Amino acid sequence: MKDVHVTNAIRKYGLGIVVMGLTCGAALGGPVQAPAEAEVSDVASLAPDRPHRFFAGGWGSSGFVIFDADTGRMEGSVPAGYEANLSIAPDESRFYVSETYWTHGSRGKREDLVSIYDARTLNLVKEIDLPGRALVGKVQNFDLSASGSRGYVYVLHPASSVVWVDLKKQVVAGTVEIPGCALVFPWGEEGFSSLCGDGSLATVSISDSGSAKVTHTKPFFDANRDPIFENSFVDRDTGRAIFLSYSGLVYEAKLGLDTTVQKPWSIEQAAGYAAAGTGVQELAWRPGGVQLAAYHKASGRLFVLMHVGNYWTHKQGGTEIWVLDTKTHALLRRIPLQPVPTSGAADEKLPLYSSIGVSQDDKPLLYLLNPDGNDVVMDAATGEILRKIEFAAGHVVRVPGY
Amino acid sequence: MKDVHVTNAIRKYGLGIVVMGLTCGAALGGPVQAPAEAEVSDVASLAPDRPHRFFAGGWGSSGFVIFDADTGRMEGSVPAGYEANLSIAPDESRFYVSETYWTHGSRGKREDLVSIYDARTLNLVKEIDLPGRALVGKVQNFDLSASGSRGYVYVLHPASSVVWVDLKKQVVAGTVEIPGCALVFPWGEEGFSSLCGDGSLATVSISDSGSAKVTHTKPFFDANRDPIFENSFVDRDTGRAIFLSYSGLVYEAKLGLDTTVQKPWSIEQAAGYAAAGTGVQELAWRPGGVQLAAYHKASGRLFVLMHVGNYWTHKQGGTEIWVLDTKTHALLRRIPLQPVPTSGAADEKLPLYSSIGVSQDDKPLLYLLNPDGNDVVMDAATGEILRKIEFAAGHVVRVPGY
Amino acid sequence: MSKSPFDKLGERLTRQLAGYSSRRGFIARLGMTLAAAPILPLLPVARAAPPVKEPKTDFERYAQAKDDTQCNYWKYCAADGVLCSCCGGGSHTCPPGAEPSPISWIGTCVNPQDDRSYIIAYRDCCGKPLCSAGKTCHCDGADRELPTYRPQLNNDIIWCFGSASASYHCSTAALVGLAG
Amino acid sequence: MSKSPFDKLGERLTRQLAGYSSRRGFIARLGMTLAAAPILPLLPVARAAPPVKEPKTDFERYAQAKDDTQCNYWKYCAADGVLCSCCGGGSHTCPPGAEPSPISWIGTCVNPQDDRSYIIAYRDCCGKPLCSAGKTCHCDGADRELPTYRPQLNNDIIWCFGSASASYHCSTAALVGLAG
Repeated sequence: MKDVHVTNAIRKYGLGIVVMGLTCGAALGGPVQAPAEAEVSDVASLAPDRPHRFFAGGWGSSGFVIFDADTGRMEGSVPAGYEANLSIAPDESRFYVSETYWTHGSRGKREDLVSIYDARTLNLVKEIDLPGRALVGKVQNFDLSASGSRGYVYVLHPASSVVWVDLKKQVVAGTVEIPGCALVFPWGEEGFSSLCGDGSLATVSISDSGSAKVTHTKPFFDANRDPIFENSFVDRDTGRAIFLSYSGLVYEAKLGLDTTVQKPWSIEQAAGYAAAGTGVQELAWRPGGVQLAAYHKASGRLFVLMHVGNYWTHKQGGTEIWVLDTKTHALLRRIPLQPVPTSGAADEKLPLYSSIGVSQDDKPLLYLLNPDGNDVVMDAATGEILRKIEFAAGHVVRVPGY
Repeated sequence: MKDVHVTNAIRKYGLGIVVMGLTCGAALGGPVQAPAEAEVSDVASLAPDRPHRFFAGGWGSSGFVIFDADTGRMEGSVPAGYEANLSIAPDESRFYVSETYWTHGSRGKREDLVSIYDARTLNLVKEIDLPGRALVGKVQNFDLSASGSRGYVYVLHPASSVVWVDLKKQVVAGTVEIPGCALVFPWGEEGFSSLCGDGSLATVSISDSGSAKVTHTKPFFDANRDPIFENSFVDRDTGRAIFLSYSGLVYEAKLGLDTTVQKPWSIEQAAGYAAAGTGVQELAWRPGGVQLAAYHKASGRLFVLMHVGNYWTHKQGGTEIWVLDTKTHALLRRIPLQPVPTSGAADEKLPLYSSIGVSQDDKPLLYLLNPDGNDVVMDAATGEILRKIEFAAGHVVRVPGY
Repeated sequence: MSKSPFDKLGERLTRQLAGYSSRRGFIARLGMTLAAAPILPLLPVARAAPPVKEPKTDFERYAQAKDDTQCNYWKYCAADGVLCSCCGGGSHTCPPGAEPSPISWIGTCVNPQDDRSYIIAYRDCCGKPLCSAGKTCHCDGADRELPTYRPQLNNDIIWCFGSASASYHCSTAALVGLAG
Repeated sequence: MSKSPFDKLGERLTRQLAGYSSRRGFIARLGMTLAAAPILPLLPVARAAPPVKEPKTDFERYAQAKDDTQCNYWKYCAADGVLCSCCGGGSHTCPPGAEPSPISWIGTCVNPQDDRSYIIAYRDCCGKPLCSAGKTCHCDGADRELPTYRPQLNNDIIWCFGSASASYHCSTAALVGLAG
C-alpha cells in the first residue's frame, strides 16, 4: 500500500524523488532483490606507514594536503590557518600545526596555536594556545625535538624568541629570547640552534626543569654579503646540519652543546665551475626558490633547485636540480626541469619549480611544487618524472621522517 | 659626521641600506636638494557617486571587490566571511555584509553577522550578531527595505525564517518564520515577499512595533515542473517584481500587502520560438547560470544569460545575452558571447559567463563574470565589449541602486 | 498554506528516521524530506524496480559506473561541489577528519549497469576547509535540482545541518535504495 | 654576541624615530632598523647623493617610473606581495579600510629618472584579507633581500607589527629619502 501511495506522489510531482521511506515495504517482509546495495555513509582514516606520503601547503592554502606519491591521489588534508606550518611526530602518530587565526577572518581576536591532530583519524586532539608566533612562511619556523616530546615555535612578536611546547603534557612550557637570531634547528632532546644576523649560530639548551641557556658560536658567515638560506637542514637525531648560502656555499655543522662548523665548500665548484660570486652582474648557476633544497638524511644527499642568474636572484625557481653528496662534496647528477606552460599564451612567464622535498626512505622520491599548482613526483635516483599532480596552492612540502 | 659614519656602515656591509636617520643632516640646516620628495604613507578613500561601480565576490572569495567599470581598476574591497552577501544602502553611505565566521577558520564558535562598513573609508562601523543565517549563495538571501532602514536576512538554521535587523539602531529586531518559503524580496518599508515550495508567494508585513503577519498568494507556478529562479527581481520602491522560471516564463507581479501576479509570458516566444518545454530531451534556448539575469529598473529591461540545452540545464552559463523589454514583452536584442579559452588546452571545457549584472544609470553597462575570473564590461545598449578585467573568483555581482 | 502530499510523505519519513538519529528534535523541527543518520542499515526493498522507460537526461545518457572521481559517475547526477572521492574519501565516504552531515539532500539517478533509478542521499562532509582538489573534481550536476524554497532538492545549500561545524569540505553520494 | 655597527645605527634611529610613534615601547622592544610612523614629515636631506656608479641589478636596469601597478616600477626593487596600487591604493597608499603598518622593512632602489639611489620604506597594509588582484600584481623582488635573521631586510615577514590586526592585505613602497 505504501508503495502505491509513494508512486502516486512521484507521478503527481513528476520527479521520482522520494526518500528512504520507499523501502518501508521491507518491513512487510519482501525479499531483497535490489541489484545495488544501500551504502553506509562513513569516514575514511589514513593508512599507516606510507614512506611516499607528502604534505603540501602553506601560504595561500587552507591546509596541508596529504598525497600518496605512489598513486598521485589525495589521502586527506590537515586544516591550517594563517602562515601555518606542519610537523610530523617522529613516530608518525601525530601531526602538529602551528597556525594563527583571527576570530572574524582577518579581524577580531588573534589566536596563535599549535593544533594537534591524530595521524590516523585526522581528528583534532587539542589546541595549545601560544603567546605568539612569527608570521613568516619558513619551513624552520616550527620543529620538534628528536623524540617529538617538545615543539619549538619561532616567535617574532615583537622580539625574536622561541616558545617551547611540552607535547606530552600538551602545554606551553616556556619562552627563550634569541635576540638577533631566528628559526629553530633542533638537536636531540636538549635544545636547538638558530641562525643569527651576526653570522653566528645561537645554541639554546633547555633543561628538563625548563631553564634555558643561550650561547653563540663565532661568526662563520657574512649575513650581509652571502647569507645562509633559512631552508637549511638538521638531522634531529645526530645534530648533523647542512647550511646552504645564497652563493652556493655548503657549511656542514655538528649542532649540540658544543657546536662545530666546518669550512664551507662550493656546489658550483663541485660542478666544475668557479665558485659563484656575489656581484649583481655576475652570472652563475645559483640556488633559488622558496623551499629550494631538500636533504636525504640517510644518504647525506642534498637536492638543490638551481638556475642561472646574477646575485639577488635567490627567490627564482629552478631550471635544474643538482644532486650533491655532502659526504664527498661531489656533484652526482644534474636533472633538467621543464617548466609546464599553463595558459597557452605566448607571453606567459613560465612557472619554475620553487619548492622541493625528498622522501626519507631508501628508494627516495622527489616532490616538486610550482606556484601554479602543477606538482611533479620524480625518482630521486634517475630524475624520471613518475607522475604529475594537479594541486591548488602551496609552497611548503613536508615528508615523514623529517 | 653622521653622514660619514653612515657611509662607512654602508660600505662595510656592501648594502647601501640605511633608514631615515640618514636624513638627520637636515637638523644641521642643509638645504633641500632631493630630486624626489619623501612620500607620506596614507590610506585611500572611496569616491562617492560612481554609477559604474560594481561589486564582485561570493563563494570562494575573501570579500567583495569593488571595480570602477569606467577604468577597469579595483577601487577597494569589502571583507567577507563564509557564503557572504552584500547589500548597498540606497543612499550609498553604507555597505552591509551578511556573513558567517568560525573563530578558528572552519572550526570553533560559529558567528553569524551583519557587518556594517562606511562607504567612503571602508572602515568597519559595527558587527551585528545574528541568531543564524542560511549558508547558501543566493543573491536574494539578504536585502534591505526601500529606505535602507531595515535589513532582511534569510535563515535556514534549522527552520526557514527571516531575521530582520533595524539598521538605524543597528540591532536585530525580530524573526519571522516562513515555513516552506525562502529568500527575501522587499517592498517599501512594510515588509517583503518570499518564494514558496507550493508555488505561492508569502507576503510578510512587519509593523513598526515589530509584529509580523504572514499571508500567501494563491499558487501561480509549479515548483516541481517549472520553478522560478531565485535570481528574480523586485524594485523596492514600487514593489514591481520580475520572476523568471527555468523554462523562460516571466511572471510580473506587484508585491505588497495586496500582491498581484500577472499571467506569464515566454521569453522564447518573444524571440519567435515555441515556448520552451520541460522535457529532459527537449532542446531549446534556456536561461541558465548562477546569477543568470539582471534587471534595469528604470527601463524595465531584463538581461538573461541564455544557452541551448535540455531541461535541467539551468546552471549552465550563457552563450548569448537576451535583452527583453518587460513592458512590451519584446525581445530587443541578442548579444552573442564568446567564451575565452584560459588553458590553451585542446580539450578545455570553455568557461561560459555564469553571472551578469547591470548598472542602474541611464547609460547602463553590463558586467559579466565567469568562474575563471575573466570578467567583461559591456555596453548594455550595443553589446560592445568595453574592457576585460582579470579577477580571482566570485559568482555574485552587486551594483549601486539595487 | 496547505501542505502537499509530498511534504506529508517527507514528514512521515522524517518522524520514522528521527528514531535513528541522536538529533531528533533538530530534524523534526527542520521539517524536510531527508535521509537521516550517517550510518544506514542495509536497506532491503520489497521488489526490484523495473528499468527506466522515460527519456533520460544527458547526464544519464553519458554516465559511467567505473570511476567515482569523475563528475559523470552515475551517482553524481545531482551532485554539487567537490567530490570527496578526490579528497581522501570515497563516493559515500568522508575524508579523514571530516564529519558526514546527519541529514542530506536527495537525488534520483539512473545506474547505467542495470538501467534502474536509485535514490541517492547527497551528504556533505563538514567541519574542514573546502577541499582543494583539482578542477576536474568540482561538479555541478543539476538533474531535478530545485530552488532553495524546495531545500530538500537544492544542491547549493551547505548541507551541514547538525554537524559540529557547518563548514563545507566536500560532497558524497550514498545509494539509499531503488526509486519507485 | 657583539652587535654590528649596522645594528647600532639601527638602534639609534629606532630611538629617534620612536619619538614620532605612539607605540614607542613596542618599537623600542622590537630593536630593528625601521622606518616608523605612518605619516612621515617631508624629509629634507643635507646634500643630493651622486648618481649611482656601481653596477646595477637587473631589476634596476629594467625599472620604469611610469606605471606603479607593474612589478618593475622602480620603487618595488625589493617588494614582495600584492601591490596596493592594484587594490584601490597607491604605491605609498593603503586601499580604503586597510591600515598601514606603523613600521616597515627597508630597501634601496635606483630611480631611473635621476639614476640616484633612494631609501624605500616597504609598509604592508593590514587588517583585511589578502587582496585578490590579478597575477601581474603579485611581485617578488629580491634585490638586497636577506633572511629572517635580518628581519629589517626580509620581505617574507608579514610586516603588520603594531597594526590592529596583523592580517596582510597588500604592500606599499614609500620613498623616504636619498640613500648615501
